[in-house]
Amino acid sequence: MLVFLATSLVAYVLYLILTMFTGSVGLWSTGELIAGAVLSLIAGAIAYRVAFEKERKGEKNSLRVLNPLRFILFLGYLVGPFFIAMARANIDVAYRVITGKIRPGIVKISPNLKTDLGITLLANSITLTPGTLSVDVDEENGDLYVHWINVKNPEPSPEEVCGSFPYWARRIAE
Amino acid sequence: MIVDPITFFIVAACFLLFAIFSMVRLGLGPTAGDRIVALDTINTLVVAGMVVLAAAYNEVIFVDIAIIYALLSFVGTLYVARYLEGGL
Amino acid sequence: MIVQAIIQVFILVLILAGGILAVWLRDLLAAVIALAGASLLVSLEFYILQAPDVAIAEAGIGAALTTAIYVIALRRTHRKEKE
Amino acid sequence: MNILIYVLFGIGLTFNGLGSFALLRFPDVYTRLHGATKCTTFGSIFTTAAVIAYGFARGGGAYHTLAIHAIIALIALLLTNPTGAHAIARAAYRSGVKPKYAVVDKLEEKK
Repeated sequence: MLVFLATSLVAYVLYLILTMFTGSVGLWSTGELIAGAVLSLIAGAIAYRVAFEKERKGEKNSLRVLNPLRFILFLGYLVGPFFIAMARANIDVAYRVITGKIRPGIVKISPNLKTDLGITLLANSITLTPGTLSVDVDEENGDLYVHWINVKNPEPSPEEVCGSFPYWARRIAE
Repeated sequence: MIVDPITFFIVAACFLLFAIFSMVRLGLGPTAGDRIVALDTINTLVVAGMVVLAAAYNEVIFVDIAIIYALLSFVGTLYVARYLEGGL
Repeated sequence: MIVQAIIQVFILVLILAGGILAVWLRDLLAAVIALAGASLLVSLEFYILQAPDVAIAEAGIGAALTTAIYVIALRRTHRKEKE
Repeated sequence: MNILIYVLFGIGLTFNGLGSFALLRFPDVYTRLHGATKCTTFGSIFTTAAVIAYGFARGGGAYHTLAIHAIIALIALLLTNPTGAHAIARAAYRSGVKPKYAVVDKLEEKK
């Protein structure tokens, strides 16, 4: 029940953002408010089974993601370390596109994350940052197989491949 | 003070020029993986071009098409990837 | 408005390239991918011609539904075209 | 404000062009994915940011709505693009494409 309400609430907030500046009740018109409530309840009834899944090892629902403190932390992560790493990644890839110097290989890292959300966040961050691309994930213990365009060390530690990202993923998602 | 709309049209024309390069890879690519990469690149370029053209025409609903297209083209990519994996 | 004419020419060249590839390729999965690209650019053409509702319908049908149906059909039959 | 918009468009077009050149230049699927995903996502962030800056600079209800919708389109692009790249890489590996010129391949040793 709580999961259903949370999903509906997220859908309603998205609807309100999309229909901003339309009317007189605050920023919205009355019809938009009512239609948005009905539609987001329907969307919540359909989608609540897949929206918040159970954790990989524990039993409780992962509703902690809705904590606003984590949202603020996530936004800070996006505009701070993530954006800097992404800019460095693009300059690096631009250099390699122009000169053509590559030394590729697939390496394995074990970040020891427990939740699905944390692994998703880390894998997406890895894909968008310097010279690395996540290829496969081991479902049992959360190991990531990473394609590295410039292999310096065949058996690296997680810090060597992706910097401070496992620390941030742990703070945001666990 | 305000940017001329012709700027947005020039940027969109550059996007389509890059899409032609990607279409060359879609035709050449030796394996199916290369072709999906090219299709994914064309998708991203067209979605970005749709957002830019919406600013050129001053219509809000054109951005909504870009959102819908970004989400739906992802479904198509996932279908082809699942087929290659041997799932589905 | 020479730039808009150039945009139209680029889109039409891309649609033509996608269609020719979809006919010419022997690997049927590659033909499906080329067809998805062509329908994507048809949707962009509707968009340029100021018909947003048709563009949304074409996006839904061309990108997701047609690709899904063709891929499921490929799953049931053969991937390579017979000579 | 004009100059800011022109600079954002310039950076975005440069990276998008590099992304599509990487598609033609690199030797195999994985390195092509590197170039295509990173460069086009980064370039699209900049061109969308130029549209957002344009919307907020013009002011008024319609242009604010344009900017907000552009932000949502950017979020959708940021979420779907790396996930799609990951799916393509995994599918390519499982369908039997080996990385060319690879110095080390841990995934091969696992199986």
